[in-house]
Amino acid sequence: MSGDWRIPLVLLAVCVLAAAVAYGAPHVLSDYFVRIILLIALNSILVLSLSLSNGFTGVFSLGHVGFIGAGAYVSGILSIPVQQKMALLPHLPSFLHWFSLPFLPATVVAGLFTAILAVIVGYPLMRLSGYFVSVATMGFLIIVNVVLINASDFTRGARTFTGVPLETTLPWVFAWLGVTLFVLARLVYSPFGRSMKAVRDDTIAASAVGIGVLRARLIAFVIGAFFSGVGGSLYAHYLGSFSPNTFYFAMMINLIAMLVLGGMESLTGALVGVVCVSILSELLRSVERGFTFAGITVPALFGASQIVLGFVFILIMIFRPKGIMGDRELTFGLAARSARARKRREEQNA
Amino acid sequence: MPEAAIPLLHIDSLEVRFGAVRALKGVSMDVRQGEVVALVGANGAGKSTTLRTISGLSRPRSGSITFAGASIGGRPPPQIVRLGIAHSPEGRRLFGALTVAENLRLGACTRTDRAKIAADTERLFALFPILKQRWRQLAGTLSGGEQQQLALARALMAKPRLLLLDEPSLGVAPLLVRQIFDALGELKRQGVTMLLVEQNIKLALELADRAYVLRTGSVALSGSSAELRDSDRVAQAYLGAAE
Amino acid sequence: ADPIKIGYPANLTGIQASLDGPMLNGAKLAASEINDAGGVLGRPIELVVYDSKSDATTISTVASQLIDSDKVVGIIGFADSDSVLAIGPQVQTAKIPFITPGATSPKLPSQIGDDIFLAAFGDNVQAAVGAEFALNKLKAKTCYLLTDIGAEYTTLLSDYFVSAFEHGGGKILERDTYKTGDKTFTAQIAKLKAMPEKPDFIFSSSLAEEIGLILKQLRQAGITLPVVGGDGYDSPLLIEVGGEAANDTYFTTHAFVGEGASPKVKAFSEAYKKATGKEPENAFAPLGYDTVKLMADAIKRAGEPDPAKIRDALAATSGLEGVTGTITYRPGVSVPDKSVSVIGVKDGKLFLADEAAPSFVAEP
Amino acid sequence: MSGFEYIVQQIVNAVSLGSLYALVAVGLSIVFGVLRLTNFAHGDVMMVGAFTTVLLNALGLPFVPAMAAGVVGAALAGFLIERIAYRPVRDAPDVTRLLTSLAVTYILENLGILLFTSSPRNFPLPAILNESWQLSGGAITFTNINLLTIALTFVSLLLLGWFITRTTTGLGMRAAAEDMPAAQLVGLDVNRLIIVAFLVASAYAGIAGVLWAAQAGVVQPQMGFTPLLKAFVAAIIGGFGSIAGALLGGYVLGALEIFIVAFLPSSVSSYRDAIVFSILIAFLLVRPGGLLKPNREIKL
Amino acid sequence: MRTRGLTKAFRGLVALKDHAIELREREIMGVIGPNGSGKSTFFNLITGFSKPNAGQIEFRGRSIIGLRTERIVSLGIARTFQGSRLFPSLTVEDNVLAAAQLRHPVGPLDSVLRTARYRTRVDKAEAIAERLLDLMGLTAQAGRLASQLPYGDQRRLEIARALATEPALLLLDEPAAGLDSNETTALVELIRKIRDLFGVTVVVVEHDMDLIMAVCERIQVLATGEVICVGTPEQVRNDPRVREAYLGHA
Ligand SMILES: Nc1ncnc2c1ncn2[C@@H]1O[C@H](COP(=O)(O)OP(=O)(O)OP(=O)(O)O)[C@@H](O)[C@H]1O
Ligand SMILES: Nc1ncnc2c1ncn2[C@@H]1O[C@H](COP(=O)(O)OP(=O)(O)OP(=O)(O)O)[C@@H](O)[C@H]1O
Ligand SMILES: [Mg+2]
Ligand SMILES: [Mg+2]
Repeated sequence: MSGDWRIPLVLLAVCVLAAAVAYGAPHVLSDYFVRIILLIALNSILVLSLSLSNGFTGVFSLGHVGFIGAGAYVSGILSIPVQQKMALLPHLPSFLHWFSLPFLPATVVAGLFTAILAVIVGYPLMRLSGYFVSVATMGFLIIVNVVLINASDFTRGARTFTGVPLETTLPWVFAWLGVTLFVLARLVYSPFGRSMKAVRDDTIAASAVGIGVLRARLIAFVIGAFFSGVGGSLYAHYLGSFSPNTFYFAMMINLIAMLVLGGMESLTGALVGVVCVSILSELLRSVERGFTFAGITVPALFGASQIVLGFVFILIMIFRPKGIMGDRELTFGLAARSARARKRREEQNA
Repeated sequence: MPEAAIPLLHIDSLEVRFGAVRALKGVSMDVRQGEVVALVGANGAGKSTTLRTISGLSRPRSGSITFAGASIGGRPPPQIVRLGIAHSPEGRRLFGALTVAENLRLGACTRTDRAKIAADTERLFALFPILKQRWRQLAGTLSGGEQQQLALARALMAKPRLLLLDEPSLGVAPLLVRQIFDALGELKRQGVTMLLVEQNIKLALELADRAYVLRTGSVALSGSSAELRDSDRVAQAYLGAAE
Repeated sequence: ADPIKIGYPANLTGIQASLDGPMLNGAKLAASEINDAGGVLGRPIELVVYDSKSDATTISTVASQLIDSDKVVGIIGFADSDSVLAIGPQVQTAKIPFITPGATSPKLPSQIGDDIFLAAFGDNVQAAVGAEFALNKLKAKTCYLLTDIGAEYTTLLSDYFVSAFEHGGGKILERDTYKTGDKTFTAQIAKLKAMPEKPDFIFSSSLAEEIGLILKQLRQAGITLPVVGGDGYDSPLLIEVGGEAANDTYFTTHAFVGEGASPKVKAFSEAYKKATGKEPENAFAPLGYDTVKLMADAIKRAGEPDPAKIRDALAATSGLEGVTGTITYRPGVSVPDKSVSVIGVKDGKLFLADEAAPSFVAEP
Repeated sequence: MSGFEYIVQQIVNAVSLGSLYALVAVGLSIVFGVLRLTNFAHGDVMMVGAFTTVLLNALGLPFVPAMAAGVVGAALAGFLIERIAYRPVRDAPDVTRLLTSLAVTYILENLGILLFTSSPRNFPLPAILNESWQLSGGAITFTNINLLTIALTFVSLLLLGWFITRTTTGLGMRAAAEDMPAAQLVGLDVNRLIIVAFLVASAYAGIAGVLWAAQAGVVQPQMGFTPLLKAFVAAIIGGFGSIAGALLGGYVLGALEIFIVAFLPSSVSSYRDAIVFSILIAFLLVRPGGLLKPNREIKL
Repeated sequence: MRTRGLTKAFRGLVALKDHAIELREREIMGVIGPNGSGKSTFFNLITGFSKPNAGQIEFRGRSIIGLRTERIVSLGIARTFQGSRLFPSLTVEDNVLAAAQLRHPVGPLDSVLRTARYRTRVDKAEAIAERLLDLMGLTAQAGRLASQLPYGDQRRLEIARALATEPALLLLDEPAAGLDSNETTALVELIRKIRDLFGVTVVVVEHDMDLIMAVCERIQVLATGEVICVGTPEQVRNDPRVREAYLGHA
C-alpha cells in the first residue's frame, strides 16, 4: 500500500514544523498562548482516543473519562518524588513507596494499566449495544469516581491529589499526539479499521461475514483506553494537582462535544472539533468579562460564554448534522491510495 | 372503462432530485376514478419515487400533482392522507413493536366514524383471514407474507379514494400472490381506484386497466393493458433501461 | 494614575459558584471603598476578574493570563482548597503573593509554598473549637459522626474533629457517610435510630446545600440531639430550609452576622446590601471583603507594588482588624491566628454561643 | 426499635425515594419513546418548574396555584425547546441530537445562573407537607411530602398507562417512535404528536421538579443534573421508552440506594454508587433489553 | 451438510419442526414454502443466529451447534439476508473486502506496523475482491457507498460479499425479491456460474418459481415448519400437496 512519494516529504515537514513550534513557542509566545496550544494538543489526544470506539466502532462510550482519571492517578502515584510520597500518601503499600518513576515510564505504565482495565471492563460490556453500552460505561465512570474517592490510601480520597511534578511540556504532548495519530490512522484505515466500521454499520451482517463483533469492539475500546490513560498521565503532569471530580462528567461532556462537533467518523474531524471548541470558548471567555468598544461599554456577564457556546453548538448541529467534517478526512489530496485503486485509475487513463 | 372525464389524479411533468441524482425527469400521468393503473419499469426507474412524491414523502422539484381538483404537490403526508390517498409503501413499513390490531387501528386514525371502522375491519378479515388469527401478535414477528397482507389492510383501513401500492407481491409465496391479487381484484370491483407498482408484469397487466412504463425517470411507454400485453414493446422499454 | 492590578480568579459558574459569587461581591465592595478613599499609594486598585468555571484546567489558563498578560502584583481567590492547589504551582513559580479568602485547609502553604496565605482560620482550628465546645459546653462525651465524602473540606474537617474530640476524651460511637448532592438521608437516620447506645450529640461535616435538609429529616424522624458542625453551615439556608428543625444546632465560623453582631459586621452588612441589594449570603462575603483589605494593607506597607515586597509585607501582617476577626501571621506561618465564633440556633434565630481559641490543635 | 420496625422503615424510605426517581424517569421515557432522544434538558425543565413555583410564591401567590403555574411553565419550556432546538435536527443521527440536548442544558443552566445566581434558595414548602407521621411509637416515620410523591407517582402510572395504550394519540406516539415516515403515511400528524409528547413529559418534569425541590429543600440552577442521571439509569433498567419500565426502574434504583446504606456497614456503603452501578451492569448483561422487555430473539 | 430433527419454537409457535436435509457437494438446492413456513428460521439456525431447541446440524462431519456465527462462517458457510443487509457507510469495494479479510486476516499490530505479512495478505484480499466485483459486474460501482446502489446491484453485492468469505456452502435468502424480470433471468445464470467457478453448494430460498425451477437440481418444500416433499423440480411441481399448500392451482 505505498502511497505517493509526496507523503513522506509532507510528513517530514509536519514533524519539523511541530518540533519548531514545540521548542520555539515558549520563547516567542506568552505563557498563556503556550498553554492554549498545549491544551489543544492534549485534548486532541483524548478526543482521538474517544473516537476509536465512539466514532469508528459504534460503541458510544460515556466512560472514557474514567480511564483518563485512572491514568492520571496511576501516573501521579508513580511519579511523586519519594520524599513527598511519605508525607502525602503515608498509607501507600510499601512497594510503591521506595521509588518514583520518571515521566515517560510513568506515562507508559499508566497507559498499560488503563488498557488492562479496559480489557477487564470491556470483556463483559462490549456485548451490549446502543444505549445500554452508554449507560454501562457511564456506570464505569461513576465506579471509578467512587473508588478514587474511597481508596484514600492511594488517592487521598476526595482531597486534592497534589505534588505531581509539572513535566508536561509542548514537545512531550506533540510527540504523544504524533504517536496517537500515527497509530490510529494506520488502524482506522486498515482491514482492521474496516472491520470496526462494519461492526458499527450492522453487527449481524458483520458476524455473517466472519467478523468477531466482540473482538473488534474490545480491541478498539482497549486501544482507546490506552491513549486515554496516556492522556490522563499528561494531564496529571500538566495540572500538578487534581481531584476525582476533575475527571468526571464535566470533562466527559466537554470531550464528547468536541468529538461530535468535529465529526465522529473522521480523525481530522476530532482535531478540528478540539481546535474549534477550544478557540471559541477562549474567545468567548475573554469577551464575557465585559469590554469597551467604540465608546460602548458592555458589562461583564459571567456565564454568557457557555450560553453562546450552547447556541453555536445547536447551530452547527442543525447545519452540519454529522459534525463539521462528517466522515471525510482532511488529507489535502495526499491520501495513501490502495494499489488496487491506483491500478484502476491507470487502466481508466489508458 | 369508467367514464369520468376529469382524472382523479393528474401528474404533470414531475421532477424529483436527490442531491445530484435526477430520480424523476418530468413524469406525467393520469389516474381516473375507479381505474387501476399499473406502473412498471426496471429497478431504479423511479416507480417508488413517483408514489412517494404523490403521498408527500418526497418533495417535487418542479411539476404539479392534482388530486380531485386540489393541488397537493409538496404538502405534508398527513394532509394528503386526509384528502383520501393511502400508500402501502415499499418495504411494508409496519409498526413492528405494535400488534396487528394496533397497526390496523392506526390505519384508520384519520377517520372518525367508529362504527364503520369496526364493520370495515370485519370485511378485511374476509379478505385476509390470517390477520384475524394473528390479531394480538406483534407485527414485527409476522412472516414476510403476513406482513405484506397487514400492510395492505392497514392502507385500506383509511378508506381511501386512491390506493397507492408498492410491490405488493414482494417476498410473497405464489399461492399468496394469487390471493392478494384476487383481493385486489375484489377491491377493484368495489370501485377502489389504485395506482399499482409491480415487478410481476403479467399479473400487473391482468389487474390493471392501463399501464405506464417508466425508464430512468421518465415515461417510456403507456397504453391500455390489452395493448401492452400483446406487444413486446414493454420488454423493449425495459431493455432500454438495462444497458 | 494607573491602577494597581490585583488578580481575582473566581469560580462564578460550576459547582463552586455559590461560594465564590458572594465572595466576589464582598471583594468588589472593599475595592470600591478603598478607591473612594483615594486608593493605595495614590493609585486606585483594580480587581482583574476572570471566571474560572470551577475547572482545574481553566484555572491554570486563567492564572497564566493574570500573571503573564495582565501582570498583576498579587492574586486573591477561591473558597475551596482544590482550586487553590490548582493555581498554586504557577503562582509559586511566578513568585506572586496569593491569598485565599475562603479555603480553610491548613496544609495549603506547606503543599504549595511561601507565597500562599490564608485569610481564614484553618480547619484544624475550627474543628478543635467545635470539639471543645461539645465537650465543655454541651457536656457531650459520645458522638455520632456523619461525613460528606464528596468534598475535600468535609472529609478533612471530620478527620480534624475526630482527633481533637478523642484527644479531649470523647468517643465516636458510630460513623456514617453520604455524598454531596444526596437528598435523602433517611437510611442513615434510621440506622442512627437503631443504635444500641444513644450518642450525646451529632457531628455532621456538611455543606450548606445539605445541612438544612439533614436537620429536617433528623427532626422528622424524632431525633432531637444537638448537632454540631463547621463553617459550611454558614448560610441563610440553614434556618430557611431547616426551619424549626435547625434549633439546637451549633457551628463554628468566621464572624457572627446575626442580631447583636458587632458594629463592624453591621456596617459591612449594610454596605453590602446597598451595593448588591441583598443581605450577605454567607460568611464568604465578609471574607472576600477582608481579603482585599488585607492585600491593600500589605501593598501600602510594601511601599511599592512589587510582588516580592508585598509578600514580605503580607507575612508581617499583625493585628489587622477585619470584619471576620483580627488577622496576624506568626513568623513562618501563613495561616492566621483568628478567633473562632461558635454560633447556635435557638427559636429560629442565630446567637453567639461562644468565641474561643482552642487549647489543642491537631497538626495540619 | 425492633429489627422488624427497622426493615419496615427502610422499605418506606425506599418506596418514597423510588417514587421520586420514577416520576422523573417517566418524563424522560416519554420523550425517548417518541423521539429516540435522550433529553438531557429534562432536568433543566424540572429546574424551570421549581423556579417558577418559588418565584411566584415569593411574589405572593399561594403554594398550590404557584405549583400549578410551575407545571405550566415547565410544559411551556419543553414546548419551546422542541420547537427551537430539537425540531431542526429531528432527522439527524442520534449523537447529534444528544449533543443538541446537552447544548440546551448548557444554555438553560447558565441562563439560570445569570438570572438567579447559582446560590441555592430555600424552597418554601407549606408546613402541612412537612408534617410527619409516627407509627409504632415513633419507630417508623414518614412525611406528607413522601405520601404526596408516592400518590402522584401512582396516579401518573394509571393515567399514562391508559394514555399510551388506549388512546390513538398514545398509539401514534409509539408508532412514530418506530418509523416516522410510516406514521405520516397513515395520516398521523407527527409534529402534533411530538408536541403533545413534549408537553406531557415537560409537565411531568414540572411536577417532578417541584417534588424534588420540596425533598431537597432548595432550588438552584444546577439542580437538574442529579435527577437526570438517576432517571436515565432508572429508565434504562426498566427498558428505555417503556413507561412501566421507567417506574419499575425508579423503584429498583431507589431500593438499591437505600438498602445498601441500610444494611451494609458504613465502610462498605460509602461505595454505594459503585455498588449500585455494578449491580446495574451485571443486570444489563443478563437482561440486555431491560427489566420489562423479554430477551426477544433477533428476527432476520 | 446435513441436519436431523431440527426444531425451533418461538414461545409456543413452532417455526421449524423435526427438519432434516442432506446436501450433496456442489449441488443447487431450492427451499420453498409458504410465508412463515420456517425457511429463514432454517438459515438462522444453520448460521448460528439462533439456537435450535432440538436437533443436530452437521457440517462436513462435525456438529456446529452452539458455535458462534463468525466461527461457523470461518468453517465455510455463508449467507445473504432476506431484504439486504449491507454496510451502508462502506463503499462497495470495502463491503467485499470486509468479508475477504476473513481468510487473509491482519491484526491490529500488523496494521500499525505494516509488516510484510500485512502487505501480502492485503494484496490477496484485494485480488479476491477485485475478481468478485468483476464477476458480479460491480467494478464500475466499486467506489460508491453501498447505500447509494440501485436495489438490484445491492442484491448482487450481497452475494459477492458472501462469496468473499470463500464458503463451501452458500445460503441465499430470496435473492430475486425486488428484481425485475431481466435481472431475475440474469440471476439464474449467475447462480450456476458461481457454483461452477467456486465449486460451492448453494441453497436458495425464493418465491419466484421461474427462478427456482430453472436453477435448482433438487427442491425441498416446507409448510408450517415441516418438510412436505423433496424432489426434482418436475416432481415437486406435480406433487399435489405442494400445489395445495404453496403453488395454488394456477
Ligand atoms: N433517498 C434517496 N437518495 C438518493 N437517491 C435515491 C433515493 N431514493 C431513490 N434514489 C434513487 O432514485 C432512483 C429511483 O429510485 P426508486 O426507488 O424510485 O426506483 P424504483 O423504480 O422504485 O426501483 P425498485 O424496483 O428497485 O424499487 C434510483 O436511482 C435510486 O438510486
Ligand atoms: N424472532 C421471532 N420471534 C417470534 N416469532 C418468530 C421469530 N422469527 C420468526 N418467527 C415466526 O416463525 C415463523 C417462521 O418464520 P420464517 O421467517 O422462518 O418464515 P419464512 O419461511 O422465511 O417466511 P417468508 O417467506 O415470509 O420469509 C413465522 O410464523 C414467524 O412469525
Ligand atoms: Mg421501488
Ligand atoms: Mg424468510
